[in-house]
Amino acid sequence: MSAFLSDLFANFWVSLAGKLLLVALMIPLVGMVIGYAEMKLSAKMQARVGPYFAGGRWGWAQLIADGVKFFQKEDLIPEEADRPVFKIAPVLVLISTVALLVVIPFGPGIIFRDLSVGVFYALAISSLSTVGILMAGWSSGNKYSLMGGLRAAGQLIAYELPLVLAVIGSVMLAGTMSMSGIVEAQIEAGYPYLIIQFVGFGIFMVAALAELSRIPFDMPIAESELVMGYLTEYSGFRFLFFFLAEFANMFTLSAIAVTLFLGGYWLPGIPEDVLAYAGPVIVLAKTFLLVFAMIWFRWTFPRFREDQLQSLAWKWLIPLALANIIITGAFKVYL
Amino acid sequence: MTSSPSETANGETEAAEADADAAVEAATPEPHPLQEFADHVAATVGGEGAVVFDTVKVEVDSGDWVSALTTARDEMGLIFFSWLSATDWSSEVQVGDPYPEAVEDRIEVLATVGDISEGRRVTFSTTLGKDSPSISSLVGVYAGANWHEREAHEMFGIDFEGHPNLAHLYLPDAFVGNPLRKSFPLLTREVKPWPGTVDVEAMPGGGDEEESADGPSEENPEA
Amino acid sequence: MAKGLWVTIYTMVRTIFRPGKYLATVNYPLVKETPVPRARGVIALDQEACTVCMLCARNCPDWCIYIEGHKEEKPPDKPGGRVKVRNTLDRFDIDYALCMYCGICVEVCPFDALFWSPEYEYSEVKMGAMLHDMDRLQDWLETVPPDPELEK
Amino acid sequence: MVVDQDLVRHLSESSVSVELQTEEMTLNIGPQHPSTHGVLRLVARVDGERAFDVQPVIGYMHRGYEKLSEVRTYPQITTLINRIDWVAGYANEIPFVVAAEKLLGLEVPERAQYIRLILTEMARISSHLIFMASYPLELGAATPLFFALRERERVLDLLEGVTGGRFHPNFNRIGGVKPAYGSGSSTRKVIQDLPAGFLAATREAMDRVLEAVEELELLVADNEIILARTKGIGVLPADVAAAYGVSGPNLRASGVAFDLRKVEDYLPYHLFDFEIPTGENGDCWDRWHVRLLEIRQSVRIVQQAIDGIPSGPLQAKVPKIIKVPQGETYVRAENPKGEMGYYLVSNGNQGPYRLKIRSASFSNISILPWILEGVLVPDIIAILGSLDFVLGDVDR
Repeated sequence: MSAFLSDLFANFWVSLAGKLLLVALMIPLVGMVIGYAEMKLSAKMQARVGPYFAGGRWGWAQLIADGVKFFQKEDLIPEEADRPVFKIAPVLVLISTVALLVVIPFGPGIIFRDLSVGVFYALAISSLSTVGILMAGWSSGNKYSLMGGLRAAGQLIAYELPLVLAVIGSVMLAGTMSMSGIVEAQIEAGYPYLIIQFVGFGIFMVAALAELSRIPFDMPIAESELVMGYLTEYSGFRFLFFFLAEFANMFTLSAIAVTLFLGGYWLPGIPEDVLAYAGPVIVLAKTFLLVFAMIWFRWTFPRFREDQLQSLAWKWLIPLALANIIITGAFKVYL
Repeated sequence: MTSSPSETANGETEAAEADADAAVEAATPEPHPLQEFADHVAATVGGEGAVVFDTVKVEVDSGDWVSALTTARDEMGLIFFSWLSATDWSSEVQVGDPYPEAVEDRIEVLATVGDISEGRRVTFSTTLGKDSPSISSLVGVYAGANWHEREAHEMFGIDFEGHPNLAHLYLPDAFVGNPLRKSFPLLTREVKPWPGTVDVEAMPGGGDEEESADGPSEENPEA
Repeated sequence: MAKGLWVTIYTMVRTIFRPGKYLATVNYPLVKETPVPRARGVIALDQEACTVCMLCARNCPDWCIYIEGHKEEKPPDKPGGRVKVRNTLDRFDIDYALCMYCGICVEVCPFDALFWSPEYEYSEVKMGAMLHDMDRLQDWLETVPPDPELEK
Repeated sequence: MVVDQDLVRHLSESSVSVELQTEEMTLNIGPQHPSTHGVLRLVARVDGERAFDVQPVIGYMHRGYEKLSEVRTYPQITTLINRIDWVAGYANEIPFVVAAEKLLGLEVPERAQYIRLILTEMARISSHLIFMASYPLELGAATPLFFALRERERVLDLLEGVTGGRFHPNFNRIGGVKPAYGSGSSTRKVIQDLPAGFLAATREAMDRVLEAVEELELLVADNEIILARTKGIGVLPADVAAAYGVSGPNLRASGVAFDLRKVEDYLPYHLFDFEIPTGENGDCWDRWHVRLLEIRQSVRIVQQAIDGIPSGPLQAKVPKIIKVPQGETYVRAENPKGEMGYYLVSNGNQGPYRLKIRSASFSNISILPWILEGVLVPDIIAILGSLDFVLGDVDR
């Protein structure tokens, strides 16, 4: 039986289908868990109850109910919209999230695809979502959406650079661009790279928040200024795609940060044979810790102004990231 | 159609009125502490000053309107622009109660300005004719007069000469009429009959006192 | 920034662990707050006390009370006594879609026929259903609370 | 060789423009927009993110209260006017009843004066708490909203306990405060004094308000992003503010220590000890901060008033049907939003002949075309929010 199973999964197409199914299931699942956590935690931070009705206890089914509601809604497309672009944009945003999940190692050997240029791939794909946002803003035929889209474009340019520069430190230390290779290098070194790459980690998290356009960098949405920015004209399941993508993207970007800086599936003191099973749990725990921080920031901070964001990126984060690379290089040479 | 507060036709309220009158007589002081200030303002801007119920009111000629307020701003330190509006004095009233005695038909333009240190304030007033009233704009003196003059323009039909943009402020552009003129009927009270018209009978227990409390005499002639 | 982060996390922790003390909201349809006795929720009518004097309808700023009545002769209590004439209520409607909840009708009522009840859950899907007739208003009478004690 | 002449000409004529040619865009902010607090509409002509001309359009909520007042009796009008600035409904009633009392020459009993004062200050606290709630929200911070609303709820509960209404108390009567329940009654006359436990509950609520204000200070005043968004934004000099009739906390933020509570005598404020907080630069930050400090001063006034509240009647002797004698007067009061006043012309009847309502927000937002010239779109929202207006107070 097990021989049959392993034979079956040795088949390229079967294993591909299985992996696709898993990834496709993981995105809504993760999105819902984080969405629920955000609702509930933000409520507690504000001395509120949060969702409590759907599902009977603690409102656990709130997001399922929301999802059903979104699918029931009419799919509105504005008359002035650029229809094909308008339709593709949410899909593109969601796809970039799905594609990101592929290179995250959840344990020794538990990875959908171990690319040798995993980091490079992850960074390239993560900026795809911003392209989707730009498309959404541009095609909506709404001035608020347009401004939101343009802000997103400005943010993409400003924050893609620190994001890339921030991870270079870890890549230099590990000497590989493979995601699992970086984790293994951290295991070998015996410490997570956070210890020497704390600057890189900080920059990465700030840039990731900007990439996600979450408060304090949610200028593309900025509901008090631009109504809902690029989301203004979206409704129904297309809106749901953006909604899910935001939460799933929080997860994937946090998982990348965990891989690059927090030692991935590794925890000190746990023997390697246990890691094979406990790996996914450790990755999830670390990731949700970072996700919690993102939620925490969101419900505490106001938002920047677009020009302040730009000056933060260009005047502070990029020079800091460059300095970090130089110092890391020096560290690497003299070690 | 007159439709709400109005005097009661019957004489049962006389006692109540007498009460009110007595209270008024007892409490109106003769020499007011603000009278001196009112006279001072009136002398400076050229007009007549009076203190009516703790309000310093200075009447000026409509031709001196802008110059009087400029003087008030520059020489009296009254730099705070509180409000500008008007009163339509009319003997013929479409809604509400008319003035009991005959009044001269006129539009009284009022503007209150004050200082921002001691709390002195003066209400300037001037009189305009009822037909196509027109007066110089105060926008050059107090920038805040802009919106108030637009409001007075649409509500009373006063033309403010020299106003940069005398467009409607509240009402749609196509609106015809000046709602705060006493000749303008109030539609909401025209289209619906007053539910208080129905009358069963004078009450057995309450006597006549309650009847005197009801509203317009025209609609309720029995009361 | 750090102090703000402290405030939110502190609130979160205390709300999670002591919701009874620190929760600011309630699960509305499941848990309800009791309105204060003076709350102006809905007007209740005591049909027995009403003498169709029209005072409330005439004092209403919105004209949202509609009253109709007729005279009714009551046989004398004792044989040979005077025939009593009593005003009987045929219609007493309050249009809550129009009502401003000012309470003037309750205040002017000389016969204690109108009362405020703090009841608030009577929203309707259709605007016309907000017109409560005299029987509905009579039903509200049960919800009228006793008056609160006064501060000395 | 065949040369495409068209292509050559096209290439020779084309040039790379160094100056970026941008197109102006008209952005319609409102009447339905999350941060215009109702139905204010701003027609902003923007070039990218910078607005060079912003014109407010008002009147979507014009209810014509000045006209409606002419067909109503004095007791009926208090119902209307507490809907002008609905976040501080109670405070709107005061100048009106004081104006009528002035014409009638009535002396209001001391206890009624104290009750009016306590409730007015509580209305001020609740109004300022709404500002504390909504302003950070406009800058993107959602959490202060709930902290402020939680305390406002406490204050409103107390207001409701006394008056029966949360937003629209309708509690003032000419000559005092609402005297009795079923006042014409011969059978069941209930005096509407303060409910038992009110003073103790208020004392506790005031302490809680102070705590919440501290929390808000930590959340907002300690945040560098808020400071970056508000310091030096929307600077309003005092002389411009005065010329436009900008009053209240907005004027005080510009450094003018002018408070009608100190100079007018509509309520016995002279009996209490309080300060007038002022700002330094007149920017958005000062407008936020002045209101925060004003909450503390209002709490101080309430605490003193609770300690010193006298006993006695709630209403002066007034006839049952109030006819206000002929005359005219202007009474103004320091409302949470600024100077609120009524110019009352009476013709000796049950209703006024003319009632001019001077509302604070109307003048406060008339400054918008001046102050919003050349600012960025996010700053439009920051400045708009800092002026703290209510559309009911603008349009009346």
